[in-house]
Amino acid sequence: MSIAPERERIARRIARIFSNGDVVNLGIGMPTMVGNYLPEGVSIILHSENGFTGLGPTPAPGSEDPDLTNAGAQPVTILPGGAFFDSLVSFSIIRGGHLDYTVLGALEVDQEGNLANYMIPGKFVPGMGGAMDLTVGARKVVIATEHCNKNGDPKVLKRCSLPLTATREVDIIVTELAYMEVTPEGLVLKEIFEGSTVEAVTRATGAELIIPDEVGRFS
Amino acid sequence: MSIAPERERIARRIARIFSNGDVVNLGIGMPTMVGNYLPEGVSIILHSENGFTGLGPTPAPGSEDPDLTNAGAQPVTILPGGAFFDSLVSFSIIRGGHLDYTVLGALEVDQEGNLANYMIPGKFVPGMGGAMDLTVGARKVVIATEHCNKNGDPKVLKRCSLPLTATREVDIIVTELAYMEVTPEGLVLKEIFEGSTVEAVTRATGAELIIPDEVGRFS
Amino acid sequence: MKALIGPKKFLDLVPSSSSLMVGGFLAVGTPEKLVGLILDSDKRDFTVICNDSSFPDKGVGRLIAARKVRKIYTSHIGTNPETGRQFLSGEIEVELNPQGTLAERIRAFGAGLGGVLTPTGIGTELEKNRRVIEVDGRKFLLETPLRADVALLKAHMADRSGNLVFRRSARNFNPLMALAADVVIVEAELIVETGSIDPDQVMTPGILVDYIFSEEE
Amino acid sequence: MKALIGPKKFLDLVPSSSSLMVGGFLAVGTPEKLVGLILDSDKRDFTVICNDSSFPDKGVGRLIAARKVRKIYTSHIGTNPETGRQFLSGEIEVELNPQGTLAERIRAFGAGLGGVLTPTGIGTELEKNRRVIEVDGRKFLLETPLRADVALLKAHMADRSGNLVFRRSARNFNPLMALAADVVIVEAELIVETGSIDPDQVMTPGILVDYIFSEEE
Repeated sequence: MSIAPERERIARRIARIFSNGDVVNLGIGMPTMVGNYLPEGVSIILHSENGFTGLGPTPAPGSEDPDLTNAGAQPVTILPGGAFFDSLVSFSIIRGGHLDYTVLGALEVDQEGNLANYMIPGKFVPGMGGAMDLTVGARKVVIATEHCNKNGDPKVLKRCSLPLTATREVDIIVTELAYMEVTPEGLVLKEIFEGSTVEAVTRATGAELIIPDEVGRFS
Repeated sequence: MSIAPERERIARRIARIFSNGDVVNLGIGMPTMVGNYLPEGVSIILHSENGFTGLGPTPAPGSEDPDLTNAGAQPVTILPGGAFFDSLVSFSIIRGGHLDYTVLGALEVDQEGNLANYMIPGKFVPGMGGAMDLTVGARKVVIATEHCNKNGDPKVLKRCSLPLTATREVDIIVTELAYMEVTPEGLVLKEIFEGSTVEAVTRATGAELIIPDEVGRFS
Repeated sequence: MKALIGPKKFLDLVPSSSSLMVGGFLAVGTPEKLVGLILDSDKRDFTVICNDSSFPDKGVGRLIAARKVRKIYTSHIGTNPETGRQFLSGEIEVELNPQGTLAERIRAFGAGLGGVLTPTGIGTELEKNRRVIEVDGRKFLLETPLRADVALLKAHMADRSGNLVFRRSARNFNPLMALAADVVIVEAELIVETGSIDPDQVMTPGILVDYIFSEEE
Repeated sequence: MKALIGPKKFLDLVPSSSSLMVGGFLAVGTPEKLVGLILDSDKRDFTVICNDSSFPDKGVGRLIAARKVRKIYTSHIGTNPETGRQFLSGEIEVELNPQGTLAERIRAFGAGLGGVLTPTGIGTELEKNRRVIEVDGRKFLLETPLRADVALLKAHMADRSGNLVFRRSARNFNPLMALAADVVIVEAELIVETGSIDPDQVMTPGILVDYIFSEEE
């Protein structure tokens, strides 16, 4: 499966957030890729909201189990140490604060930590699935998103305009250009892509960014 | 285990209430005995609130399993077709209306279907255990009680004076003297013990009894 | 012993306009034989409660594609373009619930609760249709119970007493729905004698199940 | 892999005045070794959350008899005369909850709910200390979440990843408490390697467990 270098960069940076043993739910799409880029020595436990922990890699062709899929209905495996449970327990784990992280995509995300990722009224109404619960329940919410949409408009905004998935729950935003943290003071630009500049990132961002004296670099 | 004839009579009459396949929770004490008097051809499924269905008889001496007890901590068995579950599921079954009957004892019970069976303020405060949930949740609530207390005072009253376990939930009251049903019109004397009389029962009862033209007899 | 029912008796239990809870997550854990029987019948106008609207050719998605569903309570319709099309054209009513909220609402009915207070949805559009209740200074949405006339479950194994074992991620909503419908019908891959399943390993107690589907009946 | 802890480390995790959820129903399913270690220590003034106060010589009943419990949230104290005596003399605080309500309150915390609405207790003394909320003309008590600093669980089997299997009626409150405490410690009859338990048969997922007690540590 080929992957655009920008998306790989996002996944790679997010993968470095975790500590060994963290329990993480990765949303469908780009977030799913994060698991492929964990640093040496860091192993995390993936939670799949359709009902298990210990989500493992895609099975070899021919050995798929129709009863074992991820939340996107793709055949997967379960690793030793994993466990199956029903949807009630799955979301008790999510809402009860038993996940260390969730990684989700965004249509829009803003400097107050608000997230919009489940509908565009009148056009695109897939539904929230587990995203509202994940955003509210996980200890830390990480957003994986392209910095701008296909029209070149920023997705990181002062204030979301689309219907919200949750309010003030986002902690970290990672794009192909920037690693940002939502703090009580506002949105802090912690790191930028090594091939970019603070000015370029600021220009591509719809939010007010707090620029610390030292801004890190990631590749 | 010897049993007073009055208590056996109560248990025997209650046992005739059930239909084949009913799911029943029997409270600790006299209600537990009901299971011994089921009519030929009637088999019921006993629910034990500490976490299983298919409650079976006391095991043979020496074959007790310390992990398998009833809600009174006595060693029991599980019958084929039974299932274990946790306390949450056990009380979901109770409160969700999945029990056909519960049989409970009483300190007082009244003509409106109110029950008091969990405390005497300042004197006896064992706690309600599962009784409040059982009374509210079971489809039909059957009270098994002596007609009068040790002082000879009636336990079937116009209005309970002790703290209530639940309001207006009792459906059937069975004593050694009478089989009564709580109806929207009031407490109906459906049957009396064959060795007694309507007058004697009425005299021993603190509630207003509705006496139908035909009052049955039980032995 | 639970009654084994065949296709004819099954269809008698799911009249047109009834409400159906259907187990499954993107059709994994959905009783496809039961769905197929409804599909091939003249029954229609169902209310469906299901995690998602699946795909047009799978699970409850097939019922939607065949226009047999009038309303669906679900958390996600993005995998079935037909649901979105019928929704935008007004042919089907869709009530979107967060997935965890859907689970809690089904469980609330099954467990005899009047509702649960959840933080999910606070500050979102969901607030418009829900009561907001404050506890210790924190706001919650009051989510009320969801029930159905019939629950259609898929199990890996059922014993003749109705005890169920689910397999892998096909468990999902099935155990919750077993408590939340008037009539509970299970389609199982294996039907075994009572006593064949260790009572510690039962995932849905048999007392909650009314009928076991069997093509041989 | 979960940390295996011995008696010394265990006692460091249960300081005086901390709140403890303890699994078990009349001591069946109670981790007696862990209770025994607390009993033999100088730790005291605990708040205990447990289905019942057991017997004076068993389970949490032993802690009460040793006057190590300041407050207990429970559904039943009738089997332990010492609890009743201390309660009437004011030495111990007892908050009685209906058993199903106790289960729901523990679960509510574990599942991140702000509370649940229950019909149990309507029309009783319990109304005095609870908010009454009406839904569709029916009254319910609002029951709020219960948490603890530490949960002490008893399992039949634990694998080294913390996945638990309970046995027979010793399951009771244990799986609920696994979600409702900051630190979850399990005493297991058997400790097995990761991978020894079929993931379909796990009753408490390992991610909820923090420590496994082992006398050999």
